[in-house]
Amino acid sequence: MLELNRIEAGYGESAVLRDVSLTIPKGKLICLLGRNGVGKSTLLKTLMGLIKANHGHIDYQSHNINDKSPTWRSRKGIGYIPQGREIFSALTVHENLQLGLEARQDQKKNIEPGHKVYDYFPILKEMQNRKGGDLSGGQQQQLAIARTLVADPDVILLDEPTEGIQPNIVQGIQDVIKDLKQNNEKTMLLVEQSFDFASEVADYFYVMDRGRIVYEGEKEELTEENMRGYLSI
Amino acid sequence: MSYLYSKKTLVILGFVILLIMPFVLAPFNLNLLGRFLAYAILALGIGVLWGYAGILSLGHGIFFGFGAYAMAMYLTLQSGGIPDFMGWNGITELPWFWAIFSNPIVAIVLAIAVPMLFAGILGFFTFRNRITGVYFTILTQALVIVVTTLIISQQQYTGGTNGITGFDTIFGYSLNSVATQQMIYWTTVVFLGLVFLICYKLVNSRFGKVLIAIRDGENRTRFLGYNTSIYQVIVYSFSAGVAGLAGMLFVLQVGIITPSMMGIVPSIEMVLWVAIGGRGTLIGPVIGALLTNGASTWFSQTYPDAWLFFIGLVFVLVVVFMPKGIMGIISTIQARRRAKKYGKGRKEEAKLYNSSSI
Amino acid sequence: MSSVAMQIFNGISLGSVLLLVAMGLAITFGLMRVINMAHGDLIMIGAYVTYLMQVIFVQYIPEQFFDWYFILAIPAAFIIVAGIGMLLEFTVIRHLYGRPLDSLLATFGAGLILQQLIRTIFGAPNVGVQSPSFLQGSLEIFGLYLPFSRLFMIGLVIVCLGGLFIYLYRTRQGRRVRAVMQNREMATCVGISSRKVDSLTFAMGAGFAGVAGCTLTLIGPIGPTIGLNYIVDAFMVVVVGGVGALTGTVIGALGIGVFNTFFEYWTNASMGKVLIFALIIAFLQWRPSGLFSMKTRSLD
Amino acid sequence: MKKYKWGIALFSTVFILSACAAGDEAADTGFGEASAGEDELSDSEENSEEVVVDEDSIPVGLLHSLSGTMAISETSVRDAVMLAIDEINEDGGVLGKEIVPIVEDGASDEPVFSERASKLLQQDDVTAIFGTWTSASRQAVKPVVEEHNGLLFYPVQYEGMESSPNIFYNGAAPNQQIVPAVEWLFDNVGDSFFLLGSDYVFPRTANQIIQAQLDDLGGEVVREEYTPMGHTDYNTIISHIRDTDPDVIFNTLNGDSNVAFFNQLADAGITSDDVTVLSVSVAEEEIRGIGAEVLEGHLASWNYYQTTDTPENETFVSNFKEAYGENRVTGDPIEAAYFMVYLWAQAVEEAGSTETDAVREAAAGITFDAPNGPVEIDGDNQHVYKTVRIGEVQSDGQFEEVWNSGEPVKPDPFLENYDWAEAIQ
Repeated sequence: MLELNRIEAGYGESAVLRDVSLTIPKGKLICLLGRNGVGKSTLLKTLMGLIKANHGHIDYQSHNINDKSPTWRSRKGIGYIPQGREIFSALTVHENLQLGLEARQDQKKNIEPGHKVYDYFPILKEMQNRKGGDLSGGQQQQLAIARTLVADPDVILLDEPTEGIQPNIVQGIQDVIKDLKQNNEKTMLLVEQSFDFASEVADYFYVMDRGRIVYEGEKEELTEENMRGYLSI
Repeated sequence: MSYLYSKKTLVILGFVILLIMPFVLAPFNLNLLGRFLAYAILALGIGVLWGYAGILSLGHGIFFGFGAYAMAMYLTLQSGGIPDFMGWNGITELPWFWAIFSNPIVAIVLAIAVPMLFAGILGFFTFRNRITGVYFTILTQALVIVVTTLIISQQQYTGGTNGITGFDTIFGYSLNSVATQQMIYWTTVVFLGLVFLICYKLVNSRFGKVLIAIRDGENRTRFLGYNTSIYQVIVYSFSAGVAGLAGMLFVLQVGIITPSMMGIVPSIEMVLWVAIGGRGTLIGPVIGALLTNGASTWFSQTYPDAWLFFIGLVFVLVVVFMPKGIMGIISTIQARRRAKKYGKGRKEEAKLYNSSSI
Repeated sequence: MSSVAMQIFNGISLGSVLLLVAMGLAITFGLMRVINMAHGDLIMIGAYVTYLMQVIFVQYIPEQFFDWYFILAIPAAFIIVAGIGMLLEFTVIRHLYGRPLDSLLATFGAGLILQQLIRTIFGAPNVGVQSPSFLQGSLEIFGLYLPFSRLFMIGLVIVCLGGLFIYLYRTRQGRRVRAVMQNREMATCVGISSRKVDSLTFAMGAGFAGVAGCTLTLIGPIGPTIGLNYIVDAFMVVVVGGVGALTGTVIGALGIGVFNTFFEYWTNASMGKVLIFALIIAFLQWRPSGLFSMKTRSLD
Repeated sequence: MKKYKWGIALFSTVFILSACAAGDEAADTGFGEASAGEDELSDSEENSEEVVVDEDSIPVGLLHSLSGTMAISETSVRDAVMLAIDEINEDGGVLGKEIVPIVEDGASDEPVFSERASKLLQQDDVTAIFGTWTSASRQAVKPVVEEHNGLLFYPVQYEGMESSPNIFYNGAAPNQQIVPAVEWLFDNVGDSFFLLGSDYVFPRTANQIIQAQLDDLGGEVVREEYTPMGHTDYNTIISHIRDTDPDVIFNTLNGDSNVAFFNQLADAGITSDDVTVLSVSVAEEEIRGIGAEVLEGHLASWNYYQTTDTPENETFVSNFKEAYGENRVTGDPIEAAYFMVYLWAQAVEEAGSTETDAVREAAAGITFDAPNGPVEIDGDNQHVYKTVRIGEVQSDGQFEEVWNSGEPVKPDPFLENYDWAEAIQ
């Protein structure tokens, strides 16, 4: 569904990603693993179009999308949940969710009160009229996920959704990801540090180091033993 | 053969051409060129401040004006008596801040020192408070309003909107004689050369490198342990002093200074000369000042209406599409030729040349 | 006592003029980080639209409807100038996001072109606009004379602010604007077209310049270069108020208006001007980012 | 390897130099060719380089701001000069030669004025310059005409206190505009004056004169206010006017500020019935920008109005409108610019030469029936005898004369004949 072919990308003159190829088949959950600063977030940004690829090509539903803007990509069904909970902190929770609808192709204008995201994250309904910035870190992450989900994307790019979040919320978020995979057959690319969770949900996985894919394999190959050289477990 | 084209040779050649101009041009045209050269000195000061330190001042008109007024005051007192506008305004005795300008040495020193001091003090507070970028630029505009309004409203001391004019002698020589004008012209050329040399030394020194570092990343430079505000104050003050010098030379050749030459619009135009010539270089401001003013004199006489459209368009195009100005175009052409000649690998080097510092 | 009250009114009325002039700038400079030196010239065009509307009415519309020209001129000025703003954004500004100082210089050039354009069409001399009859004269109340035109301006400012507030906080488009201004990258990632938002927002700022130009015909001269009379003042208002904060702009405008009026009352107009600008310079030393500052990446 | 860059740098230098020298070349190549038969009157793009001068023609310079802030006022004045030149040429020119105008743009910038004046005198060898408007631009040109012994004809009323052997002042001196107006107001309106002006030389000097004169008459100045150029908020001034309740506001604001002042005065509900405003810088042209309805009933002091009732004026107004359009208006500086060309032409005829000293000598005592009535050059100070007229603005934007001095008043730029003016001289 989404395919990277020999991508080179980075900030300004310096290339962060070198010769990265990666495939995300429809309906699968792909995990991207690697230590901090090896280029995982850059890869997601390149997929989203926030960073232009210098070489190589990105195909989405078999069409080259190298030159498409993030706006175009999100409207065509690529949902992006960035690291660091980049919600619109001066806007209310409700407004944040409404903004999620911008990417919908069916022009839906409002989120009905019984929307599924409220089942996932009931707290957001309670806090509807609060400023996004007033929420706790975990709640902001929930909001960021919910904002992407209301757009009903075909592919979801998740960048370390459980990083630095209180444990009780981490569980909730992981449940949502599992639910999306099992009951909704969403296509997902998940960047994870947590080996345990990755091995639980991933269909296929890639490991990055210094801007390159250094290991990839089926779920079964995702063992502590294999990963020892690449991850700090 | 190639040594002929080395930049030093060409700068010196240009300089020599300027020096022999009095033998080529008619007095009127020489005077015009001399005036542009005074502008070129001013542009050099702005070029260093903006192109190298990244500080955009839209208030250089007042420093230019300070220098011009200082020289004009000296010239007026040379002609003897108290200035006539003081007479009409009921002032019969020369105020002390006028009297000191009757000494030419004092006048010349003050013409440069006052702008430097003024910019130094203002810069000290402003940069220490981390007012940089756009805020600084807007603040300099407020400064222009304050100074010009004051000069206009204190006309008993300043001549108001009429400014100061009507001088006939300098150091006892008739100011309008051809010989004196030639001397003034040569003085201007020599000062242009000197200022160019000083700026060259400055931007290629360690000090200059720190300035560029500040321009490209102020916070980063500060974290490296540099007291960035001191650097900014010094370069701002230097640039103001250069403007004062330019103003002084300007008034000698034009014979008049009024507050309207120090206002918002002239101050912006000065910056645009630098933008057109090419910021981040030293040749650029000189060429920009000469070319813009030359073209302005030539075309605005012939086609006053079309000229404004044209110059407006040039400003837009240069700023938007050619941020490095004329010098940028030249380096691009060079880079292309080099790339053609040596293949792709030289592209990186060409980029480096773009930021070469003269 | 009554003279103090009168000066307070004068201050507020000057403040409302400043606010009208600065509101568009607060949008383009405050929200988009574009220093639009052509803002003054957009104001000038707004004034000429009003003049044109008057000419049309004098020629084609029965005399008893004459006063309506002004009512119609306000939306007309908004729309036409917004259109010009959009064009300016498309041709020039679009290339300058993230280069605020360059945007200043380029828009100065664009302003020159606009001035010359108007001069070519309407000629260099000032043109005259007659105030509609319902805005002539003044309201006498407790011994104070409050000119209808000034009351109208204060009212118009309130309406404009209200409109802007509703637009930003109660409409889908306004929500997009706020999202883009807050986090451009993320906004594009949720599917907002930042191009479209930039274009519309700039047009909006220009439109308010048009409205300001329209009302300025009530108080000042209308000529190709009037923009210069207002542009620096407008920048001061935005900077003092704090970039990106509309509340700050309102307080900044009223503050400058009232202080300026009192300074002028106590000294004279020239000294008043010197004092207010000196005060602004001093104030910025104390609060470099203005009264209210939004936590955003700063302009430098 | 950077030869390219430096080559272009060199090229640019050469370009500038050639730009500087362009004037010379054009003058050389143009010499000796036949003169152009008819000049385009209103052609603002008159190209000085294309003007052809030979033995059968007399070059004169026209130096006004055709661009910048002053273009508003100065283009009309330029038009009037061109009209006069055209008329004289149709009547056979001067000394049997055709007058060839060389138009230069002062660009509302004083250094440009001085530079252009140098160019006209040094390169084009003009015998006289008609031009300038503001005192600043006149003073910028003054040293130039004095140095090269040229002649400047200046068309605008000004603050006086000046007399250069190389300038002919055709506008009113203070005693031909301000002094009689104060006297008339004191006699007919009231004795308390509010002085309001723009913050520059003319208003400040004028107000000193008024102050001294009122001291002598026994009148009173209740307040003196100056506003910076481009000032647009007059509410505080209007508050002062209410507080001081004067009989007369003597208004020396310049062009643009008048619009704001009169509009806001009208909005404040103060009409000409409450307080009379007498202006000395508001002519027919300015009324169009301010709006006749807010000015109606207020006064002005000038030497000429479009409605001035002389046969010469009838012809002048109709010729002016014919040349430039039915909607154009004349006014005092426009009229002065028109008749000063005739004064110069007569002086040249009288002298039999265009040589400056001869023309200056011959000019003394020259008279002409100008649209405003008879005028005469005063040989003592090179100003002009003119009739003083006070007019009231009508609803159609024209003036109705309410008083005139009856005969041309002798110019007295230094107010030497007024005892009360001692301190100012």
